[in-house]
Amino acid sequence: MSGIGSGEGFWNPIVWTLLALGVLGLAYALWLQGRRTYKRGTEQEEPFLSGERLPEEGSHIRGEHLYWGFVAGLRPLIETLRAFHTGFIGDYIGWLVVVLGVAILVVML
Amino acid sequence: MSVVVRTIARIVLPVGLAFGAYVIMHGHLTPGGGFQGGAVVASLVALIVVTFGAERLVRAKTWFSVVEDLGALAFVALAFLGIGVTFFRNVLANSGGLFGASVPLGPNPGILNSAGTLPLMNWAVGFKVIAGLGAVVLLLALFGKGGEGEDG
Amino acid sequence: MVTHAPVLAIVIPLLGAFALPLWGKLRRELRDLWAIVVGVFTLVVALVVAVKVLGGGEVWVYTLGAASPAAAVVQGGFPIRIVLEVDALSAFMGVIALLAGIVGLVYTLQFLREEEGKTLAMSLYLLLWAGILGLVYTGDLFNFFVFFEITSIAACGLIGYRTWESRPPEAAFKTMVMYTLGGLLVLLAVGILYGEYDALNIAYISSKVTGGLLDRIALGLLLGGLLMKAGAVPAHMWAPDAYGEAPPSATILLVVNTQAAIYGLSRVVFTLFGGVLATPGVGWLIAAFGVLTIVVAALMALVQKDLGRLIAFGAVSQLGYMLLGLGVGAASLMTGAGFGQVALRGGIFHMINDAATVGLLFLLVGVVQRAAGTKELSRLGGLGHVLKAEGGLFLLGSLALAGIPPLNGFASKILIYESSFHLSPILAVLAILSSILLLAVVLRAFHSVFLGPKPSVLHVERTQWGTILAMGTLALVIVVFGLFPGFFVKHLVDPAVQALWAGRADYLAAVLGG
Amino acid sequence: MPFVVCMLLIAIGLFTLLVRRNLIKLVIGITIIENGVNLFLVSLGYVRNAVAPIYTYAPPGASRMVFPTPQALTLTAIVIGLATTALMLAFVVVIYRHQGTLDGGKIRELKG
Repeated sequence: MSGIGSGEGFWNPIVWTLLALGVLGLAYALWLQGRRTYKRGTEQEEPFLSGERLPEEGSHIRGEHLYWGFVAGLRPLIETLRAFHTGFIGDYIGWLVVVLGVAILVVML
Repeated sequence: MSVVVRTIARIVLPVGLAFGAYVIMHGHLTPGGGFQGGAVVASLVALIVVTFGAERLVRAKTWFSVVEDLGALAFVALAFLGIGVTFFRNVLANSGGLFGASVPLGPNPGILNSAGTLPLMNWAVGFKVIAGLGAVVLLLALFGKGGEGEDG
Repeated sequence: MVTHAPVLAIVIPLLGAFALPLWGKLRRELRDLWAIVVGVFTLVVALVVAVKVLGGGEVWVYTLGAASPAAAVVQGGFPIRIVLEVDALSAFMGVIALLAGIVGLVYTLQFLREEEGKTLAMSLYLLLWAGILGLVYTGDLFNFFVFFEITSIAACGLIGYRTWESRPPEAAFKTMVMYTLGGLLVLLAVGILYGEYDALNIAYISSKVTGGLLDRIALGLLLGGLLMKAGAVPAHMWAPDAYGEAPPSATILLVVNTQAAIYGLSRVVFTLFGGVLATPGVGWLIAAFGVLTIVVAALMALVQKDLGRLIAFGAVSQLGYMLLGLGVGAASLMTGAGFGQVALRGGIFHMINDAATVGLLFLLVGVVQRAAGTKELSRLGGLGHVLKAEGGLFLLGSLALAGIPPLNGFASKILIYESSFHLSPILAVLAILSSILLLAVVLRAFHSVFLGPKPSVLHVERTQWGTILAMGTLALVIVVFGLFPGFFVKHLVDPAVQALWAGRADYLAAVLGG
Repeated sequence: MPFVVCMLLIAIGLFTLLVRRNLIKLVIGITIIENGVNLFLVSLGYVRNAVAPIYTYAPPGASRMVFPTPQALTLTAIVIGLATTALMLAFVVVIYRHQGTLDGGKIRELKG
């Protein structure tokens, strides 16, 4: 009913969900075993960002800065891809012709 | 446009209209039909736009869209006539009454009162094309005041 | 009326589209009522088709204009009339079109404003719906081209009807140029096949096809045109433009329109040229374009600055998964390897999952744009303070898009991963990596839109029941399909897979007899 | 022979699409390709020394008629082509009003 067979794999979301809940419960139980050093009203409640105290008016890392390092690492590839999306209609048509050519070539072989 | 053009246009208009109607009406007998005749009539819209200016026809825009929708609806409704048997079934053909005349074998000049639902569909398509193409010509001529150029 | 269900499923929305402007001229309430009536009738009729074909396992042939709907063949075994032929795959596509069409219609009724050209948008929407249903139900090659063009015209009208803005007409023009070229390629292929076999019926041509030079050219042209419409990189560039700029109420149907092209691709490869030209090379071609689409679109989504375009690239990437499943299936069709069937199951199951997931995200983009007045990620933020339920739905859709268990996206993707691994491990690895990348992408979108300090300018309107109903339905589909994939695979997807994998003979026999 | 002309038309159209930047010329290029394809379709039904496929006007003794189905197909394709051309031209008009240019290289608000 729930699972799907895929040849050799096994996927049953109900089992998975129960397992996930079990693991979460286990983690919670382990967490409860820990020492309780949390105190209200102390410095522990202050928000920090990379070890710096947050400015008064608050601060928000905007979405475009997420994964900055990852994107920076891939920059050559991504810049190539962005340059490839020129937005010029002639290029769109050109790539359609390329796809058509590849398709016909493969079919002919 | 000059007087010469306007006079000629006045003469051409009824002739063109009659020719378009002929092409639509004889669609099931001769080459032609709803689209071709409609295109002939719609070219008269272009003639009016060129000769007398698009402003003369601004108010016709609403009528064009209504007629276009009605033509499409009539076409689908005619196709629905055959739903007792199959969709698009030509139930009127060879049935006697309106457009129900049978065509004799061998060369003959053709019988206008034949072919069942086909002439009616030709008229529906004809009106749709007249209105649709006319609206397109008009809107492209008006260049901005309208803006939408839908066509079926 | 049941005997005429396949044709009614096409004609009712068509009739609705033509009559809707007339009702709109009378009264707006009448127009909305008419749209609801048309939607309900289409739903009923197409459900009849789906139940009979998917449940009964038969191929439903309906001949237009014949003395009886089943009389497709005249003397000499030669079908001359236009035939609608609904096998399990067509019926499955019909179910997707129904789900998306109804949800989008409900959303449109509430969401669009009168001054935004609501009448025109609804009319074009119904026309597009009719076109998609026709495209998946037809059994005639030339009609396939006609419905291809009807969907193109309606889709581009929908994308670009907001002529008072600068970007939608540009997107619509570019899409229209591409669609027209693709349509012409299809028409040329149809002409070649007609010249060779003097027929337009898919089943008849398929029974005669020899695999000669002209057949090969025709297959190449069909592949080119349909891959373009299916959004395969590098001919995908119209897709982010179109999805990003179309009104959010219509994007869900545009996505289904693209999936209909993938349906056409599978019909061409598996049925039309099934026993002859569906070589591993063709399968590899489709699979390679699929993987390229997945990777490039996911990378491009990472750097988008506009929420609509970001989700649009995510949607294109999902199309790549379907192409990958289809390609792996086609590559193993001639060898008969068992994993091909699994791949098809994954690819076809992914279609309905993708329609729900991407559809939900696009509907939410509309809500966000209405609330914040912009789609630019740099100017969005903190909407979670106000739009709590929408934020939750966005997170749900995002996770399903990225294929996180136990949601529906994972259920279909795991089938694709496992089967493509058998064909070539590289395909599977690239697909899995891109899925992780997509998770990063959609979480970034969620972060930028819903988290952060509360924005100062916000136009939150009262909750509209229609939009909530539409989005809730899709969310329900995502969760239910995710939790009980076995049931849906067995009853919805497997008949469609069998129709492709082993159903060619049945498809031919349904028209030609014997 | 007509097939050579069709392919030539299609090639000219494609060349136009790839080389020209003006949007109107793009539409013209598409129309040329369309005409090539339509010519191809209609020439499929041509039969040498045959009469026009009008049942009632066929002269006595004529044994062969031109195949009418491709003509119907071509007509449908022409109608569809007309609709797409009109729609594209309408979009061109709107784009020109917004961006003040017809140069495809400059109409690139959607990129990246």
